[in-house]
Amino acid sequence: MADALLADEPVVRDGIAIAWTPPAVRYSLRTRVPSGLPRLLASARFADGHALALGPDEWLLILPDGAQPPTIAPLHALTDIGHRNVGLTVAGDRAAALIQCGCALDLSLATFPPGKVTRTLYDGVEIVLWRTGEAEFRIETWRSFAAYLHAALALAADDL
Amino acid sequence: MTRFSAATLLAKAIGHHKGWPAQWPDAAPKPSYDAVIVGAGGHGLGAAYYLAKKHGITNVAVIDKGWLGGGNTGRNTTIIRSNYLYDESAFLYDHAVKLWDGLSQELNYNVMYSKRGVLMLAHNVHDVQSFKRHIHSNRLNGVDNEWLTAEEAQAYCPPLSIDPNARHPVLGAALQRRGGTARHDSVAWGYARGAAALGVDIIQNCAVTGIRRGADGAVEGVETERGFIATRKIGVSAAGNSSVLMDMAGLRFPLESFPLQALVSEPVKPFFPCVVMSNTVHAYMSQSDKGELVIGAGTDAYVSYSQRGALHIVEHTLAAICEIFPVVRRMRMLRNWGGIVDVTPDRSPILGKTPVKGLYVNCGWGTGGFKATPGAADLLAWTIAKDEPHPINAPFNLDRFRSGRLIDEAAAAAVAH
Amino acid sequence: MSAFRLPGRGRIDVARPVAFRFDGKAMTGAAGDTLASALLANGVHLVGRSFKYHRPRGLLGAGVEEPNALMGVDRGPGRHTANVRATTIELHDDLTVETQNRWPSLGFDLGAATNLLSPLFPAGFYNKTFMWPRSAWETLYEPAIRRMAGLGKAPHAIDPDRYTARHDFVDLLIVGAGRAGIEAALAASASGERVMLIDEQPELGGKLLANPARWDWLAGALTRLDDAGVVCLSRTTAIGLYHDGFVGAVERLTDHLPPATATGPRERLHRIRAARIVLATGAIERPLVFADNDRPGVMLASAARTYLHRYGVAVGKRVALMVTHDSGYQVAFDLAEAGIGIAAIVDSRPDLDPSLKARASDLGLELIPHAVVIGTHGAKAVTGITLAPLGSRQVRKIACDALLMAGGWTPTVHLWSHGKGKLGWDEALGAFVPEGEMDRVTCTGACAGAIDPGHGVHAEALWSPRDPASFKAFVDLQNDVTARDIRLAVREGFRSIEHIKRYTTNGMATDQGKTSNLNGLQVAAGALGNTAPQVGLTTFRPPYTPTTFGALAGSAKDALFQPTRKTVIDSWAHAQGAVFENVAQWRRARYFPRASEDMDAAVARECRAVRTGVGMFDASTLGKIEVVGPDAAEFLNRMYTNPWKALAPGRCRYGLLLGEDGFIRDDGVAARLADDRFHVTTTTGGAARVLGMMEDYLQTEWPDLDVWLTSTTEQYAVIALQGPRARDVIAPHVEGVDLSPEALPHMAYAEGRICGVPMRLFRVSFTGELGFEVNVPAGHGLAVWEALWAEGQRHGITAYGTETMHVLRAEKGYIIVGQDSDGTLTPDDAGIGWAVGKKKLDFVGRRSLARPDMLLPDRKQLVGLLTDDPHYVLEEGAQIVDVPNAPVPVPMIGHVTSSYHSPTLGRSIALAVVAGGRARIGETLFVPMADKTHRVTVSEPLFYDREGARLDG
Amino acid sequence: MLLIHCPYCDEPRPEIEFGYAGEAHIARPINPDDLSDAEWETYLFVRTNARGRHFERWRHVHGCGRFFNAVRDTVTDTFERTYKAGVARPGEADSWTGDTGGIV
Ligand SMILES: Cc1cc2nc3c(=O)[nH]c(=O)nc-3n(C[C@H](O)[C@H](O)[C@H](O)COP(=O)(O)OP(=O)(O)OC[C@H]3O[C@@H](n4cnc5c(N)ncnc54)[C@H](O)[C@@H]3O)c2cc1C
Ligand SMILES: NC(=O)c1ccc[n+]([C@@H]2O[C@H](COP(=O)([O-])OP(=O)(O)OC[C@H]3O[C@@H](n4cnc5c(N)ncnc54)[C@H](O)[C@@H]3O)[C@@H](O)[C@H]2O)c1
Ligand SMILES: Cc1cc2nc3c(=O)[nH]c(=O)nc-3n(C[C@H](O)[C@H](O)[C@H](O)COP(=O)(O)O)c2cc1C
Ligand SMILES: [Zn+2]
Repeated sequence: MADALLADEPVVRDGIAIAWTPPAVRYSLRTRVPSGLPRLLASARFADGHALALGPDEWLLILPDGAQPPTIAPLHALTDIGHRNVGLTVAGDRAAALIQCGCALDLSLATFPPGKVTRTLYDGVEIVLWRTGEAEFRIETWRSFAAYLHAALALAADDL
Repeated sequence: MTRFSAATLLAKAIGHHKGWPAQWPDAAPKPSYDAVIVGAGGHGLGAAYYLAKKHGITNVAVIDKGWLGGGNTGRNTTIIRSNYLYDESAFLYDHAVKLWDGLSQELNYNVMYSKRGVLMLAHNVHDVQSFKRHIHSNRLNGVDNEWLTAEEAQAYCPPLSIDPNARHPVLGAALQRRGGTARHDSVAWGYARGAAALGVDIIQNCAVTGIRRGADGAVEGVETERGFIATRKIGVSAAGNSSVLMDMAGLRFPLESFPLQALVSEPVKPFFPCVVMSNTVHAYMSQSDKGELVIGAGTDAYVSYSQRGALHIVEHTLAAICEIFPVVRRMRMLRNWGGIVDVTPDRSPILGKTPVKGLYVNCGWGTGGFKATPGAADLLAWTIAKDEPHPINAPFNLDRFRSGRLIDEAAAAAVAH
Repeated sequence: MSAFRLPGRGRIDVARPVAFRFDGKAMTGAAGDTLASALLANGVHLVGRSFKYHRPRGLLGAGVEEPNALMGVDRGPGRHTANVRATTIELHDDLTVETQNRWPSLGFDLGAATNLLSPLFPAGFYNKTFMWPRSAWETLYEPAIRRMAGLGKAPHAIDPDRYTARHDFVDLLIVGAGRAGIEAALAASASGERVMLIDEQPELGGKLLANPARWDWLAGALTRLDDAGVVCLSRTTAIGLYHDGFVGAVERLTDHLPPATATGPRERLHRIRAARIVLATGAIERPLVFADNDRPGVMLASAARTYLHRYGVAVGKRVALMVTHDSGYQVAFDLAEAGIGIAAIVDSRPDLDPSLKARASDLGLELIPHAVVIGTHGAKAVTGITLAPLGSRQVRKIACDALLMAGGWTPTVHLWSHGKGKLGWDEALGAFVPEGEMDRVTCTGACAGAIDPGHGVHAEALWSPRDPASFKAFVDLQNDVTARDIRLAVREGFRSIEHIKRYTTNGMATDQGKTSNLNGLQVAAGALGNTAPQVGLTTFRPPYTPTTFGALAGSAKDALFQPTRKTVIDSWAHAQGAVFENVAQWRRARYFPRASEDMDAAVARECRAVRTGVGMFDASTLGKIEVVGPDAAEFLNRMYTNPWKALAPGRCRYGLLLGEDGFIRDDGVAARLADDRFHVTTTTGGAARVLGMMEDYLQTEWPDLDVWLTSTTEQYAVIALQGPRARDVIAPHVEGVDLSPEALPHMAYAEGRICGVPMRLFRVSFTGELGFEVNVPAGHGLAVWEALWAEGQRHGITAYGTETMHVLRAEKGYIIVGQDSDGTLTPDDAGIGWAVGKKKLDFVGRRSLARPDMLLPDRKQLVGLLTDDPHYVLEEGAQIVDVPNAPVPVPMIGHVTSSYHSPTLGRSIALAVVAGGRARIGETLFVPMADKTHRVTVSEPLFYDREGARLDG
Repeated sequence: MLLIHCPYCDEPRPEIEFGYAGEAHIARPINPDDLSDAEWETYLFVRTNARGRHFERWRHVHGCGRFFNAVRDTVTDTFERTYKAGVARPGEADSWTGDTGGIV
C-alpha cells in the first residue's frame, strides 16, 4: 500500500512496541444465524483467520492477505472493509498500561482476557480492541483516524 | 425602601452599616393573590416586578421551592447578546438587551451590565457563511453585529490564538458590541427588591406541589408546601422544572431537561476583555469583574435533574478553551457546577398562554435564557396582565409544534447561547 | 541555621540546604521543607496581601487549607503559576516565587489605602452604587473595579509543559493516607483485591507526619502496603467524586523538582473507576473569629504542631494560644517541650479537663480559662494580644510573637458531598459529618467525624466587649469577609446560607472556604437566631483544590486536539500546493492555485477545465453506507423520500432524506449493486448522522426487516472525473466495463477493474458535464489517481477542489445540504419535490409535510438570483427584501445561500431562498448591503445547460 | 461518568461509549396519516421528561452498536435496570419480573 502513514517506523519504548499490521482481507459479516461464530465480545479462528464478534449480529473477519471471501450460512450480509480498516499491534509488558491511557475499559486480565474483543474508544477515536495475548493487543481503526491514533499512542508511550 | 447611592452608603458607613433594612421582606403566603408566579428566578421575579410596575397588579406572590435566584439565574455564565438570526428571535432578545441598558438605574440596583462585547468565532467556511447571514439579518433588524477579520478579532481579544495552523483556525468573528455580561445574582436580587417595594410577596422555601383547576378547567390556585393559595392567574417560570409544573396542570410539554455545567478559574488580574464563544471548537469564556474566568460549553447528553454532570464534559470544555486561548493552559479550575436546562425541540422558548385558562408559561430557554431575563419578564407580565401575548412573544407559542412553524435558530446555524 | 529552626526535629534534611528566591531575595531552607516552613524558619511571617483590603497577611495553616500565603511561582518562560499555596510548594533548588496583590512591594503596598476606606466597602457595596451618572459605569467605575480584581498575575505566555492521563480500575480506592486511610488499606491488602491509596501530600501519613511517636509505625505500614502490592500515589489529589464510583484525581509529577531537572509530563489525570471507595480525607482545624485575627503570626494550632514536628520549625519564640477545643493543649505541650516559650493559653471555657490543667501546670504554662482574645497588636506581625474574661471589660495585654487558634475540627467531607452524600450535624464536633449511606462509598477516620483529641465548644465569633460592628473579625481571610459582613447580609434579608455566601462571597475564594465555611455558618446562625443545622451548609463542588486546566485538557492540543481526517489523495494534493479547508473532521482541497493565482483565478481556471476538457476531483470524503439484505430496497423506501423498489441493479438514483419533522437532513446518490445490495452515499458531514439514524429506525422501528448497514466511507477512495473528455481519461485503464453512453448512461453503475484494481463505477455528475465517479479500494486510491492524472495530461486534465465543485453545481442549481438548505427546508421548498415519491404512503418525515405551516404559499423557496451588475457577486448570507430602503426593522423575505462568479457564464450567479420565490420568478428584488442596495432578478435556480444536453459529453 | 450496563454485551461500560437516544417506548405510528396534527405533534415532540423514574433509550454506539432501553432515576442519575429493545416496558420497580436482559 502506498499510504504514507503505514510507512512509519514501529514505536519501541521500554515494555512497548507499536507497529502497523500487514495488509489483510477484512469483511464485516452480519447474520441472524450465528452458528460456528464466536459469541459477542469473543473471537475465534475462522477460515484461515479470525472472526471477532463486535455485536450480537456482527462479526469482523480478519483473513490473510489474498484470501477469498468466505462462504457462510444463508441470510447473511458480507461487506468488504479490507481497506477501510487499518490495524496496529501493541505488544509488551506495558501494552495494557499504555492502552489504558486513552481507553476507558478495564484491561486487567480478569476482565479483559486474551481472546476478548470489543469496539470501544481510544481518546475519542473509535477502535476495535482485541487482546491477542497477555501482553499483546491488536487495534483496528478506520483509515483516516489511524495517524491520529498512532500519534496519540506514541505520545502516551513517551509519557507513561 | 432605602435608596441606594454612594451618599446613602457613606451615611450608613458612619453608623457601621447597622441602618440597612432588608432588601426584601421574607413573606408568608396569604390565602389568595391576583396572580402567582412560580419560580423566583430572574424571569419570575422580573415578571412580578413588571406586573406591579407596568400593569398595576401588585397583589402578586412569587413562590420558590428554594432560595430566590438559586436556579439557573444563579448558576449561568451570564452571556448577554441579541444577534439572533430570525426576526422573531432578534426582536425577543433585543427587547431584553434594550431593557438591560438602564436596568441598574431603573431598579436602583447595580446589576453590573457590562457591554464588553461578544465575539463569536468562525473556524470554517460554513461558519463564515452562517455568521454573515446573521450579520446581514441583524443589520436590517437594527441589531448591532459586525464582522471582524481574524486579526481584528485578536486585536479585540488579545489572548485569542489566530494561529493559521491550528486544528480549527480562526477565519474571522462576529462581534456584537452591545453584548456582554451582567452579575447573575444581582439581577435576581435587584428584581426581588424592586418587586417587594411595589408590594409583591416573595415566598421562599415553599415548593408548589399542585395546580388546582376548577370545573371549567381554569386554574383556581396552587397547592404548596405551606398550604393552598388561591389565584386565577398562574405564571410558571420554573426553568429546568417546567415539565414538572405543567404536569401538575395535566399538561405534557415538548421539553426535555438536561444538565448544563459551568466552571470558574481562580481569579487573576484582568486580561480577558470580552466574551468569546466558539461553536465549532465548542466552549465560551469571559472574565468576571472579580477576576475569575467564567467558562461553559454544551450539555451532558441525558435527561437529568441532578444539577451535576460528568468530568469528561469538563475535560472537553477545557481542551477547547486551551485550544482557542493557549495561554490559559496553566490556569486552574476553582469550581465546577451544574444546572438544569429545559430544552424545546426548536431550541427556542415557549412564552405565552397554555391550553389551561389562567395558566401562563415561560419555559424552554435552554442554555440561553439569562440574556433574555428583563425581556422575558416584561413579556410574561404583559401576557398575564392582558391574557394575551405581546406581539414580540406571540410567535413563541405552543402551537408552533403542531403547525410546524418552528423558530429553529440552532438548525439555521448550530449556534447555542 | 536560622533562629527558628529546631535542631534534631522534623523530617527535613538540614544537611541539604536548598537555595530559593522569595520576592527577589535569596534565602535558604532545607530539603524536605515546604516554602512555608522555609519562610518560617527564616522568621518570615508576612507572606501576602489580602484580596479586598490589602491587609498584611501571614501563614494560617500548613496544608491545602491555607488562605493567605498565595504565591506566584515562576519556573521559566510560560511556566508562571498564580495563586499557589506556600504550604504546598515543595522547596527545591532554583525555586522562584513572588507574593501577589501588592504594589510596589509586599512591605509597602499602596493598595492598603483601601483598608482605610473599608467602611465604604461592606458586603454588596457594588450593588448599591456606581450607578450615576449612567455613562460613568463604562468609562470609570467598571474599569476601576476590574483593575482591583483578581489575585495572581494574568497569564501571557504559552505553557510548554505536557499533561497526560490514564484510566485506573480498582476494587478499592482510598482517598487520604492518614492513619485512617492507611489502616483501611492495610485491612484490604491481604484480600488480593486491587487497592489504590492516594494522598495529595508529598509523603503519605497525613497527621501522623506531625506525630513523631508514630513514625516507626508509619514506615512499617507503608512497607507492608508496598509488599502487598497496594498502589500508593502521593502528590495525587482526588479532585471530585462523580457517578458510579468514578473519581478524578490529578498527580503532580514535576513541580517539586528544580526546573532544570524536570522531564516528562507535568501532571497526570487519573480517571479512576472503583468498585468501592473509602474516604479518609481527615479534618481541617477551624480558626477563631475575633478582632484583627488576620495579623501575620495568628495561625492554626495544628499548623504550628506540623511545623514543629514535620519541619523542625518554631512558629515563634513566645507563643500564645486561644483555644476553644482540647486539641490546642497538645500543641502547647509539644511546643513547650521543644523549648518554645508559651505566653499563655487562653481558653473560652470555664471548666477545663483536669488532666490538661495538671499537665499545663507541670510544664509551668499560664492557663487563662473563661477568657477570650479580643484583639491583636503589631503592624506586619503580631506583637501582642489583648484578652478579656468573658463578659468583662477588664482587658489585659500579653506580648507574643505568634497566636495559635484551636477552634475545633471540620471533617473534610467534600468528596462525600460531591456524591450527594447526606450530612448530619454533630453537636459535639460543631460540624457536619457524613450521614446515611452511599452506593460504593464509605467514610472513615476524621472525615467520618472520628476525631478523638478531646472536645471543645464552638461558637460564632468570640465574645467581645466592643461593638461587634466596629471592628473587623475575619471569617474568610482570602476574600476579606468579616463577621459583620455576614451580619449585614442577614440584616439586609439574605437569610439563606446560599444567599449569605453570594452576598458576602464567604467561601468563594480559591480555598473554597476550607477554614471559613463553618465559622461563617455559625455567625450567620447567630444573626438569624437559628441553630447551625437549621441554617445548613453551602454546596461542595469539585475540584477539592484548584486544578490545572492543562491537566484536564490533557494531550488534546494542536494536532491531537481532534483527529484531522485526510483522504489517501491528500498527500498528493498537498504536494501540488492545494489550499485546504476543514469540512466536518476532514480536510479537503479547496483549490489548486498555480503560481501567483488567488482563489478566484484558480477557480475560474478549474471551472473552465471541467466545462471544456476534464477535471479531476477527490470525492473520497463522501459518506458511504452499504445497505445489504433481502429487505434493503424496502428499507430505503421507508427511509428516503424516493421510491427504490423498482430501481434496477446497475442503476443509480438521487436520494433525499428527511427528519421526521419533514425537513431535509441529507442527500446523496445510491446505486443498486444487486437485488439485495445498495451503495448509498451521504454528505461528508452527514455520514455518521445518517448511519446512526438508519440504525435507529432499523433496530427499533422495523427490527423485522432483514437488512444490515456497514459504513464503507473509508473503504473506497473516490475519484471524480468530470468534463467532456472524462471518458477518454479512464477508458484506457478500465477493464470489464462498456463505457459507451448506451451501455453506461447517466445514472448507471457498473463494476469492473481500473488500473488493475477492482472498481465501482458511477456514471454521475455533480457538475452538469459528463461525469464518472471511480470508487477503488482506498489503499489503491493514490496509485489510481496518479495513473489517471498521468493519462489526463494528454487531455489537459486539471485537478479541482471543493470551491470549483461548488461553483459548477451552483451553475446547475444543485443544492448543498447544509448550505442551501438549513434544517428548516422541505423538499418542496428546496425545489426538489420531484424527489418525493408521490405514490408512497409513508417514509420518514412524510406526515410532517402535511402540517399546516408546510402548506403555506409564503414558504421560502429556492430560486436563482441574477444581479443587475453582472460583476457584482452577492455575499452569501446577504438578506433579500422586496421594498428597497424600508425603515428598520426591514422586512426580509429571504437570503442568499450560494453565490459565485460563474466563469462559464462570465457573470455572477446566486442561489437564494425567498418567500413564495417560485411565483416571483422574473421579479426584481433587492439586496441591501451596508454601503449599497443591489437590484437582482429572480430566476430559475438553473443557469447553465437547461436541457441537460452536456451530461452525455 | 455514568457506568451503563449494556444488556447485549452484558457488562458495565463507560458512558462515553454510549449515545443517549431520548425517551423510550414511543413507537412510530404504523399509519402516520391516520394521526391528527395534534397527535403527530405529540409523537414528534411531547416528552414525559420525568423527574424521577425515567424510561429512556441508549445506544451502545461505540460498542456493540445496539439500541436498548433503561429505567433511570433522573434525580440521582442511578440506573434501575437496562433491558433489550423490544422487551415490554417494566412496571414498578419491585413488581417487575420480565426479561431483564441484564440488570444493572
Ligand atoms: C451552566 C449554565 C450556563 C448558562 N449560561 C447562559 C448564558 O451564558 N447566557 C444565557 O443567556 N443563559 C445562560 N444559561 C441559561 C439561563 O441560566 C436560564 O435560561 C435563565 O437563567 C432562566 O431563568 P429563569 O428565571 O427562567 O429560571 P431559574 O433562575 O432557574 O428560576 C426558576 C425557579 O423556579 C423554581 N422552581 C422550580 N420548581 C418549583 C416548584 N415546584 N415550586 C416553586 N418553585 C419552583 C426554582 O427553584 C428556580 O428558582 C445558562 C444556564 C446554565 C445552567
Ligand atoms: N491530634 C489532632 O489534633 C487530631 C486532629 C484530627 C484528627 N486526629 C486524629 O488523626 C486521625 C485522623 O486521621 P485521618 O486519616 O482521618 O486524617 P488525616 O488528616 O491524618 O489524613 C487525611 C489525609 O487525606 C489527605 N486528603 C484530604 N483530601 C484529599 C483529597 N481530596 N485528595 C487526596 N488527599 C486528600 C490529606 O492531605 C491527609 O494527608 C484520627 O485518629 C484522629 O483522631 C488528630
Ligand atoms: C458568573 C459566576 C461566577 C462565579 N464565581 C465564583 C467564584 O468566584 N467563586 C466560587 O466559589 N464560585 C463562583 N461561582 C459558582 C457558585 O459558587 C456556585 O457554584 C453556583 O452559583 C452554583 O451553585 P451551587 O454550586 O451551590 O449549586 C460563580 C458562579 C457564576 C454563575
Ligand atoms: Zn453493548
